[in-house]
Amino acid sequence: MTEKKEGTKPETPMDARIVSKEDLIAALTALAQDHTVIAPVDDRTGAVFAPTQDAAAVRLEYRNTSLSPKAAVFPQIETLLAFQDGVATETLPEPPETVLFGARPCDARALAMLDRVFQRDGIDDPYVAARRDRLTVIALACDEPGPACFCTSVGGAPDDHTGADVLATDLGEALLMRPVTERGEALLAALDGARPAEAGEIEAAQERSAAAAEKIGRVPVPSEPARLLEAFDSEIWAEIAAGCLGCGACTYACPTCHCFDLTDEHKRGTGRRVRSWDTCALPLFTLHASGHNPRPSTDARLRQRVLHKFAYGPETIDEMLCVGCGRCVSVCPSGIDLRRILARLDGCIAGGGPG
Amino acid sequence: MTEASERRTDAQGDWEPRIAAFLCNWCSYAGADLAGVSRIQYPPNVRVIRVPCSGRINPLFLVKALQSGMDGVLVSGCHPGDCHYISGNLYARRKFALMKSLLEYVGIEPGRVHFSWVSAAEGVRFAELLHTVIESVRELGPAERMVRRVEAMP
Amino acid sequence: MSNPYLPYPVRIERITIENDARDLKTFELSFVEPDHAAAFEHVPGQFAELSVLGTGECPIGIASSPTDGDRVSFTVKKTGVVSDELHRAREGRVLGVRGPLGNGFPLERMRSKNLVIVGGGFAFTTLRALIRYVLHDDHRSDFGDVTVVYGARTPGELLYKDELDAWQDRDDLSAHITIDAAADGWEGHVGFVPTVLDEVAPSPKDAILVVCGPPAMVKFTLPVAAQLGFAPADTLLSLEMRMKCGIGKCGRCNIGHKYVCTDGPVFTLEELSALPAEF
Amino acid sequence: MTVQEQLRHRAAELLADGTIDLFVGYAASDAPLKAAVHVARTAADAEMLTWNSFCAPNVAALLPKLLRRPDGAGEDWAPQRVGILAKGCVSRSIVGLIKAHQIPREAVHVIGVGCDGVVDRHRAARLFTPAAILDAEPLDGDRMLLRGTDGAERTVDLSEILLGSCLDCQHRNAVLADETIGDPVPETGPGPQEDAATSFAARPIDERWEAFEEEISRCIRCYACREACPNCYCTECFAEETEPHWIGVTTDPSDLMLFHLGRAFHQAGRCVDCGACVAACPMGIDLRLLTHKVNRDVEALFGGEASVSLDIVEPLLQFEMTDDEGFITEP
Repeated sequence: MTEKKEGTKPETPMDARIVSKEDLIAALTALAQDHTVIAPVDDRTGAVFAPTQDAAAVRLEYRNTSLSPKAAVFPQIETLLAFQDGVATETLPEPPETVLFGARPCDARALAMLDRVFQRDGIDDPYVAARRDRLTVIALACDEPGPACFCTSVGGAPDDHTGADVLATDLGEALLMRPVTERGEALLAALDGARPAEAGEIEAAQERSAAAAEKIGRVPVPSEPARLLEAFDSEIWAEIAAGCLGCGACTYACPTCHCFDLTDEHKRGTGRRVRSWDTCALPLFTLHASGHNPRPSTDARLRQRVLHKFAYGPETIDEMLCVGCGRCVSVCPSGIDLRRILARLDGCIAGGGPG
Repeated sequence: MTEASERRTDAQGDWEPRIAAFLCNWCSYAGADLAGVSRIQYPPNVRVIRVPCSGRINPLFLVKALQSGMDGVLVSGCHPGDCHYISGNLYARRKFALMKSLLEYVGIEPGRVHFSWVSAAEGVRFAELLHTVIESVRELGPAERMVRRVEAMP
Repeated sequence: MSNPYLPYPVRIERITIENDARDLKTFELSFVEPDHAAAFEHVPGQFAELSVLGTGECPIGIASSPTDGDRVSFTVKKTGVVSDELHRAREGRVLGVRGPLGNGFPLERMRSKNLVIVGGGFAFTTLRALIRYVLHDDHRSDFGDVTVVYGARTPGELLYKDELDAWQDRDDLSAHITIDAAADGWEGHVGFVPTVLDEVAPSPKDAILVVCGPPAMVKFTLPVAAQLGFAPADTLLSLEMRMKCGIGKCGRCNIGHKYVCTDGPVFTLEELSALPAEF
Repeated sequence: MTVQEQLRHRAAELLADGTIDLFVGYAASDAPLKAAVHVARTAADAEMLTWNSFCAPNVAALLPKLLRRPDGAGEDWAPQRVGILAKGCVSRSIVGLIKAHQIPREAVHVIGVGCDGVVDRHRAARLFTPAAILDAEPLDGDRMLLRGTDGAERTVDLSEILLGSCLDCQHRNAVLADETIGDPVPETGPGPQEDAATSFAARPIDERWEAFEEEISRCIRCYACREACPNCYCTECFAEETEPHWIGVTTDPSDLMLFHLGRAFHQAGRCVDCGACVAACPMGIDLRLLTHKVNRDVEALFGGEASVSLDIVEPLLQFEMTDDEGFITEP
């Protein structure tokens, strides 16, 4: 992952390129020869990130996918260890060089957050790292935000390039592609048909993103995350979580949720240790063998999810673990809306402490 | 614990079906026993799981057996009216009818999943039933559907 | 960098049944690769993920002291899938150990202090590691007076009975062993741990209090400790949480922004009172 | 007064006069095509209650959690009194929960309401793919105006975007109610849509298997379908049991199928076809493909519908000596 960190942001106006949509499709097709290309393609839920060979099927105009592309680095299921006759061996992934094309800036930013989560405290998760090291992210700036978007309230923007190697903006007939890292620069340099962008085109891209930002609703986000703990014992959690059914849809859809389970499987001397996504929304997550559960109610579990993002994230990785993609709002079967929760918390704290 | 099973073969290396048979203690298991002590020949392809009553059989046992790589499943209990617990098999009959239909609906070959009634006195019927079941599974070949494919996982 | 998910292979050298109910066993393990013994450099109070390959892992406090040599011991209660399988294991079987994990007891802070060690039930394991460490000839002179209060429901449920007997005979340790209700042949204390602690009334002066036990015991011990004058900053607790990774990634053992697996399991009462009461 | 006004008024009254401690219904959502499950405890909360064609969740799913006797509750423990807004399917779920002894009849005060069906947001979203729906505005005459993120506007008939179960619904009014609001809506026969289970069953077996595998492989194991279902009140689900370990944790299709076959089968004779699982699924899986089939079989083999009356014993809790034997293998 060293290459990633050393990558600097080149002076964008110098290096920005214009690629026609036709050339883009050709370029993705060429990339797919020796790369895995993960891109948004049509799905009954709108669009979904999937490995694709067919560059023509890639959607530029999609809204947020039902699931984030986090699986590119942190798949729902992966084998960590293989067992044979009582001996464990590591099964580190050796993925091909992979291009994640078309991630929205919020999703790209989430990948940067996951980097920090999985490299915390000097303990590097080698499985996530192996995928991340071989991943090039081409983010696609937003011009039409979705109905649940609130990235601008949590430090993001429709043209944020955090976590991306290249930031692309759809200009209609063509895309403006700006390198963000050396890896991105190298990818662009090899792009057939690209020409240097003109100042007017860069301006046009900025205008589009600015217009998109205008459309995104603002949500009050805690400026002093530590103060959220003042509301820890508040009764508002019971009210907020009253309709919560206790499923894990929000956490699995979330681009920054990263909790996991480790489970063994075996049959006649061979077996494996599997890592799978897990969710703080289910009671089993924290249930002790003794029967004691430190988070015995949906109130406590929903509180954990919200505070993990907005109070604990700033302590552990120095930023809120939310990119404002709005997926949790979109997928929640009982209509729980994180934006309303934040507004509620804001009122609670502003109103002189726990309500 | 439930990878695709290695395929059972006979001495010639030909595939032989493996059947999980859930038999109630009072009738069908006794029927199988009778077949044994009467020296009635039946093929060795079956793994018998004795249960107290066909009513004890959670229909998911069948699905689980298929997932674990069994090529076919047989459930057998007392004839209707003869249940040791009066009505266990009658409740079970409703459940089995639904599960059988559901499995076929989703595409599990009907010849893999069998339900029948065998009494303690029906050693011959048990042996014949097994022949029927094994032949119907043999015709279908090794199970593929529903079998867990760990090797297919990343 | 080594893979933090890959356990060291260890062999079961000795299994000791610890209690009458036979659901507590101590497993003494040797490292299959000698290098690993050196790499497994631990302090009392740390824990490890103990693996039965193919069945799973569970976090268990290390019951042996680093002064015990190259072998490492774990006392495990039979409570779930993994511990059931462990209890079925025989000597000679190879298991996996991942660790050491967690912070362990703050030995630097504890040095030259008097120690009051309070434990209950089968949570006594890491306290035993601490006591063995402190009593070791190389370390005993580093610490002041050592008082131990340890209780279990019945005499048969007390862990490490031979050691408890030996401690009673030492003059550099004051051990108070108690059971919940009177039992035939028992001549020691009868009563709950907090009550006995109150009776023993160790001085808080220059002392560190270490508490580890079931939630109810901890709950009733802390007021007694406060009454005796132990400051929250000098009161250490070792916590238990459901864990999976043990390295601060899997996200289930947090109390507020602290992870019990990496920031703990040992916390001062002062630290804990600054965190949400969610444990 | 509109139905919504009556609802707010009655809920507030019931809360005020102490008939109930809380009222379970729906509130407006900021997200398009959705309503929020809403629990009102005060008159102010009751003012937020809403009733429209986005009220897809089956709010009866909350009842077992609200009314379950807590561990260690004493002799004098009494459940709180819960008011609930019940469209036809919700009222059937309440009947089912009462019969399964999951909730006491006297603890619920049911306000019945006639229902014209609720929107399937996935179905609606497909009309705008790959753009998303920004907002929706109900129009007169069972029509709705949808606006997309791409600026497109589209007026649709409700029947184009309703849940499949609503199209087939035969109990649009509450089957159990302490009072009703609004006028009863006419009960309709089988809906305009082709019976999904029958058409699926008509496909060749290999095709069915492929379609089933493809459908189920979408599952991410979030258990939204389970949690959204009033019938899934078990405190420990077979999906998470470790002894025996029914299902591996993976997304291997067989693990997913085992869960979904088990879930559908556990609904046998109990599913009221409310569509809440379909509405809940973030991946748009057509879960009704399974439950509807089981419902059809129960109906055909044993007769009757689940939970339409407190007096009828659920079909899987009874038997006839003459039950169908057509599936039995004869040697």
